Amino acid sequence: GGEKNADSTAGTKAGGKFVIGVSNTLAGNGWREEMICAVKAESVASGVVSKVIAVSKNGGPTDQIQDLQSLISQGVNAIVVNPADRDKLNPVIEEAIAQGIVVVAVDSPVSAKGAYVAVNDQKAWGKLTAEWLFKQMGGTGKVLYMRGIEGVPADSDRHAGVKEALATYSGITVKEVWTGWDYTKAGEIAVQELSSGSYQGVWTSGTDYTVVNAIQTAGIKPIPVTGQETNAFIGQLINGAPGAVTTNPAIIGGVGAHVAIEALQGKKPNLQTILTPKVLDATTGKADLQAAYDPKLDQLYSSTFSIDGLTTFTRSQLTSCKGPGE
Amino acid sequence: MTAEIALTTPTQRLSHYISHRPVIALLGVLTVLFIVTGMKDPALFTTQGIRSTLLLACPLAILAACQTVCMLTGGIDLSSTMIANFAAYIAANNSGAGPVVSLGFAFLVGAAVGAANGIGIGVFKVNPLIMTIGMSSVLVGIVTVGIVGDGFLSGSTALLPLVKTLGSATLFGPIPMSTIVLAALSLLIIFGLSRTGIGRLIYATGDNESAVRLAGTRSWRVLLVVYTIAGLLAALGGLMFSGISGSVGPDQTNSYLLPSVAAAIIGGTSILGGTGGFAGTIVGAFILTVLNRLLTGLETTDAVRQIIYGIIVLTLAWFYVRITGQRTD
Amino acid sequence: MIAINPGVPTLTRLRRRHGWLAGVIVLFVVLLIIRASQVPTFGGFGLRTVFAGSLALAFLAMSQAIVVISGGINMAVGALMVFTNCLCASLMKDQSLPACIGITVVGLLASVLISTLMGWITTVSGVPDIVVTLAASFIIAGAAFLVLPTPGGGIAPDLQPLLVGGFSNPVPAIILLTLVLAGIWWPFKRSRWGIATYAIGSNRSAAYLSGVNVRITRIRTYALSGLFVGFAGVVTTAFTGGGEPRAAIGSAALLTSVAAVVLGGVAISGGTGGLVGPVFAALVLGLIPPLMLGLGWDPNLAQVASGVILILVVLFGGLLQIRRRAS
Amino acid sequence: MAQELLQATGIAKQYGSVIALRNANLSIHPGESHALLGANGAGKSTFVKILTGVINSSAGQLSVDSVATCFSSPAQARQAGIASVFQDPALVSDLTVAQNLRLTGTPRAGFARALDDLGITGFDPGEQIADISLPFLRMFDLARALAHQPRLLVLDEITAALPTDLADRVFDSMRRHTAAGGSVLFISHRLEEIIEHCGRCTVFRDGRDVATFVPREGGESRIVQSMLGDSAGLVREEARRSSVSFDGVKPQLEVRSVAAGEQLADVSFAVRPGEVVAVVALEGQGQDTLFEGIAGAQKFDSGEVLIGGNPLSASHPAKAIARGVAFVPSDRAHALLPQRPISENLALPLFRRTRTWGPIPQKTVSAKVTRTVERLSIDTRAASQARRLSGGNQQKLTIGRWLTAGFDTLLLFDPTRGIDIGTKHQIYDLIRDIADEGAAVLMYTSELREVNLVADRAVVLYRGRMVAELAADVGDEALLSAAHGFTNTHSHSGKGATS
Ligand SMILES: Nc1ncnc2c1ncn2[C@@H]1O[C@H](COP(=O)(O)OP(=O)(O)OP(=O)(O)O)[C@@H](O)[C@H]1O
Ligand SMILES: Nc1ncnc2c1ncn2[C@@H]1O[C@H](COP(=O)(O)OP(=O)(O)OP(=O)(O)O)[C@@H](O)[C@H]1O
Ligand SMILES: [Mg+2]
Ligand SMILES: [Mg+2]
Repeated sequence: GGEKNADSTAGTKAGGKFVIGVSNTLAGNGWREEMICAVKAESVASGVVSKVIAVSKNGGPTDQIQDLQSLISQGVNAIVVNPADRDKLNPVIEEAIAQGIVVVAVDSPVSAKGAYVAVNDQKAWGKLTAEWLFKQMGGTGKVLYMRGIEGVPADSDRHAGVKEALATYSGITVKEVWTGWDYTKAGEIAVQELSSGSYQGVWTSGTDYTVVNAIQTAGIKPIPVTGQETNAFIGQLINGAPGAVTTNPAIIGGVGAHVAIEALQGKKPNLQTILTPKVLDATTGKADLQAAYDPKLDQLYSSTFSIDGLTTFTRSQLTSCKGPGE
Repeated sequence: MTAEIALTTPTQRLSHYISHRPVIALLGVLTVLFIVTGMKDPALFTTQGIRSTLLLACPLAILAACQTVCMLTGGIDLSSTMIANFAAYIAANNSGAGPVVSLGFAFLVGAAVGAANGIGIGVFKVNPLIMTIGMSSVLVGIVTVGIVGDGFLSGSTALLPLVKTLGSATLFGPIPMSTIVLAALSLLIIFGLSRTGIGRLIYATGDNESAVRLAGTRSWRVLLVVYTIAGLLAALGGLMFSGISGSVGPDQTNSYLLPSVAAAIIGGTSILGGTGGFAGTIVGAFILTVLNRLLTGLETTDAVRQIIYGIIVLTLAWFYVRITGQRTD
Repeated sequence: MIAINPGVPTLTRLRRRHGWLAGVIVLFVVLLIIRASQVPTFGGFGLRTVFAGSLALAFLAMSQAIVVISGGINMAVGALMVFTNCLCASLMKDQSLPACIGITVVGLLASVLISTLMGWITTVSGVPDIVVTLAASFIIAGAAFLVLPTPGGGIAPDLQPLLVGGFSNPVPAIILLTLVLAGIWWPFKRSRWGIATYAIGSNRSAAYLSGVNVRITRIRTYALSGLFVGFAGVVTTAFTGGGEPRAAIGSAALLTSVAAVVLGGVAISGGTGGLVGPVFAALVLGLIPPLMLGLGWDPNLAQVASGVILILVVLFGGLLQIRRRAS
Repeated sequence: MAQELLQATGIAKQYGSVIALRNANLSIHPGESHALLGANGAGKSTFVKILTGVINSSAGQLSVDSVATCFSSPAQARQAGIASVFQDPALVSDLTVAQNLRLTGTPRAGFARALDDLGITGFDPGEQIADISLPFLRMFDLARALAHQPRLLVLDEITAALPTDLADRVFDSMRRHTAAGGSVLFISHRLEEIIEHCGRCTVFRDGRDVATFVPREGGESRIVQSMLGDSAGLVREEARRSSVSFDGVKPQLEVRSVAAGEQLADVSFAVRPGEVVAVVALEGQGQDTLFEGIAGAQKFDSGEVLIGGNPLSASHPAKAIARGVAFVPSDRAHALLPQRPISENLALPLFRRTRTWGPIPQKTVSAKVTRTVERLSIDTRAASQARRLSGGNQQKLTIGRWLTAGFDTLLLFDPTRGIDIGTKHQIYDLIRDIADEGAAVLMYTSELREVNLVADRAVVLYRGRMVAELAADVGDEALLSAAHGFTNTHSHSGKGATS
């Protein structure tokens, strides 16, 4: 009964405008928060969205299945979901699509039929980052390999990339640890590991700047750290900390919203929208880094503010983080 | 005739000796563990190794202090880690306003939540477990709501330089600043528990609340004070923990909840109240920290680490029951 | 002949004995109606969301309630649920329906076994059960990681609807709950074993003087608790179609189980209450987040709500006590 | 002679440092009702618990039909035909009557019949135990025991909480039971009951059986004789009294017609500085309520308490203590800090004021403590934990605590219960010294001898009313009969026989 539902949604009540639901399972994570801000910003910019309902609750697939069900019952027209699992959400997502709801998976892909996907090329992200790091280390040594959350597609895809890089660098050994994408926990683990074992480099899945802090805390001499465009991390690199940023824009949420809105308006967007990451380090990309760094912004901010053709919001719309009618 | 005279066999004498001075036995355990770990991972004996041990034991010991004072009264504080996280966020949010305001707010929040626990437990006789579980659930909600979107905690997450210094800077050689904080705190708590009126009443309340009442003390006042202190300690623990990584997280210390209780139990404080002390708890915290390092060195998974934690806590608790002969059933 | 002083009138007795339960059920119905009014179309889908979504927590509440009734507390229910979930998921991956049903039984047995072991350790060691179960929760959470190192595993697709129902079909979940309550709990409650469980929770020495074997009864209680936890684990597997070894799930679930028990009318001091109350309490707690969403509030406020409810319920009891002492 | 139904020889029981039973011997014929007598703490209940498999003895030999047996649980004893009504109720209050019957596997029909025989109607199996008044609970307990048709029925102070009419029904059922060939072991502090209803009696004293005879022949005096014993040989037994006369002295503690629920009605008396007044009463005549009420541990319904002439409205012990009223409760377990050292136990009241919660003035406090330890000659070998002390030394702590803190009025509830004779006399002297130093002392004692030994006056309670006010030296028999409500003799004041 997809059509019937689509007619009786809160959206149509609000004069032909759409309601977009957002489901996120990492509350309070700076990057994820900005992702949600981007959804709101894009919705405002589009002018056709009446409301954004964001459910941001710490948890795993179980919790997310319930959040998605609640959003469906709530009668949203589209759902932008950052999935906690590649497959476990499929039944509920497919149920949503059957009810005529547009579903866009951002940041991580889902394998559900008919779901749109807007992601950074996570496999490439992992590969590029690892290759940069291993090269810095001269192809030998031990890497502290700080992954995100077990089972989350973004993490497993990056792992696939890292494994490819490892295959070519036989001299590298890694110690795998899990950070849950929690900056603080990552910092603490790093202090433990770096002060007990001897490492020549640290690969982080985004929990970057606390690891650089940890290196100071542990009182060891600096070693290269890789991460993403976290404002504080960029600052550290500019100030001479060895390491590199590999772009992983949080505004991918905005891209997801863009795709969702196009689909709702009947323009047929591609099922897959994939961004290719690029590596910036203090030597090759100093200018870009300086351009991206903004000491006034919060240290957790992910410093990419627009993607040509995929986002239409302004920087202020993003940083204000207000959805339509808020 | 008294139990003392009845102590005939060496084992009895030993167990009696230990049951009165668990700290000494624990220090033995710690030393052995330290040496074993060091042989596995010589870096431990370096300045770096000792320093990191001190550094990582500090927040655990402080959170364990919070459990110790509560457990001595026969209670427990399962909201301590959420208080810690909350306070850390408050401090970070207000870091712009300078140390006094920022820390002031953080400790105020800690004390307020603690006092709420104390009133519930002391005045309304709410079971400590329930009270603090409920409180922790409330705090989880408040903190999450606060940090998502433009919530009231969504402000700066930058850490106060002072906190960062206390949490991670070095005083000299292998001694980090945090050790000084811990040392000062330990002296305060140990003195407070053994040499002040409230300390006596804390033990007495845990041992026999009706005796305290019949002796003319309004025991709810004792509990109010205890849980307020616990709140303050939790807040401090949260700040020190943030100091290590120079950041704050909504559930940063949650993985420390069970270990903090474990440290107190290992340290010989009875969860039924009346016996134990902070000296043992500190050693307990160090034992867990060194153990953690040993397991890290052994490249074990979190899984194995947790299992070993559990087994050790259970064994020691059982051991204490055996030597003190205080079964509960 | 002298007659016993006219005892409590039947109505009063009914109110005292079942009043709270009735209250919780009414609360649930009211919330359900409110929720229904919030959304455009509330049919089978909405109902299924409520029942299947809270099913695991309902079973967990039962497992906690039985231990609390016997005068104890079980801090390991959450971890044990995660363990059973992971065990089932890892064994069920790519298995046929019959095999999966067999594995379900294995999962239940494992849970019962572990829980019984905890009970045994508690009684022989004399260590307070809160400490034993707390320590056990570390161990079990670790074991969960060992049986299922990364989230995943699976379950026979046709077993899922049998346990938790397909979308828009709340019936199986309701049937499963009723079956367990009617098939296991009600007979047990009426049996001598059940009465003994209440007795040791109410007054251990009186129970002992009446010839109750306290140790065996406590161990038996943990065994039953384990069985209910097992159901929670199995249901979780069916609901997500896999397993997830995150310890955080366990600790969160533990808090909810205690909240549900207290809200369900089981005195934390033991000896009173039942399992139906906690079940409905779990459903109520499960309803709060979507309600908040419907009101346009942050669903995370549900955490605050359940915490406050938990405290208020117990605090209310405390007030009554003080009142009684005063009079 | 006929084969004994039950034969107990050399039964002993030790609880840690407390010796509950030293060497108890008892034999019960088939078809007799046998009384077991003894002062509080003589070991009666302990003996019963061993007999019925609740606890196992440290030493001794039990045989039923001259077959050596040893019960490991009450259920086992019940199967062997020994059913008992314990001193503390064994009905689970959260359960219904029916459920309690299920626990003991008692046939409901048999229970109903037993109740019917006891002449009690209108019982409802669905009733919750918590809703049933104590007297009827005792009857239910009895009916449950009878329903098992035991060969030996053990009744531990069942009549203590019963009004006469119900008590009579108990005796009727005892008679029926013995007539049917069963035996009864009957424990009570009410001598007239025993004389009237028991064929033989055995008297315990300090954990030993001291005499077995026919109560009707022996009579009250013989019973009292052997209960009290002549411990004259052990320690000098000179009575100490206040030398000064109290005429015209303003009372320090004055109780004006206080009442509380069923327990207490219209009790008035006064205690003057330097005076020791003893409250004499059988078990459960309201004395506990009286003491706890004065001490602020519970509230009176009506009446008032005056301290030094000013009314004291004590809603919390702190209020009373602040007015210099110190209370030593009956049960040590309520006052002791079992896991804490002697010093902390003795110093506890010093920290009741929040203003004293700061650093402890070590010197002064330890000086006070040491003084108390010396004055009471407390055994400090086991100083590290109070629970390791002997019962006597534990009792010294609960009294000594107030010597450390200071007081003007001292309430002692059975201060010598279950303590050895030597310590008892130390405590007598202490009480007298305290009084001579000007404090007013009100003490309840279950040992009549003590009245004459330490008190100046005696106040007798019976069924919650004050039935007599006697001089301390009227003699044990007079006191005992007054305590049993026979107030026609020796009654000085007009207060007598109001009930
Ligand atoms: N569980 C226990 N632990 C330690 N001491 C105990 C325990 N039970 C009894 N006692 C002590 O054993 C002694 C005998 O107790 P018991 O109850 O048998 O006396 P009783 O003759 O029944 O007294 P009453 O007439 O007051 O009932 C008392 O000194 C009592 O304090
Ligand atoms: N001599 C007295 N006459 C009448 N009332 C008194 C007297 N001494 C104390 N009180 C009252 O008794 C109560 C307890 O007094 P106390 O001095 O013990 O204070 P506390 O409550 O024990 O300690 P703090 O008030 O310092 O916390 C107070 O209400 C006090 O006003
Ligand atoms: Mg007795
Ligand atoms: Mg005051």
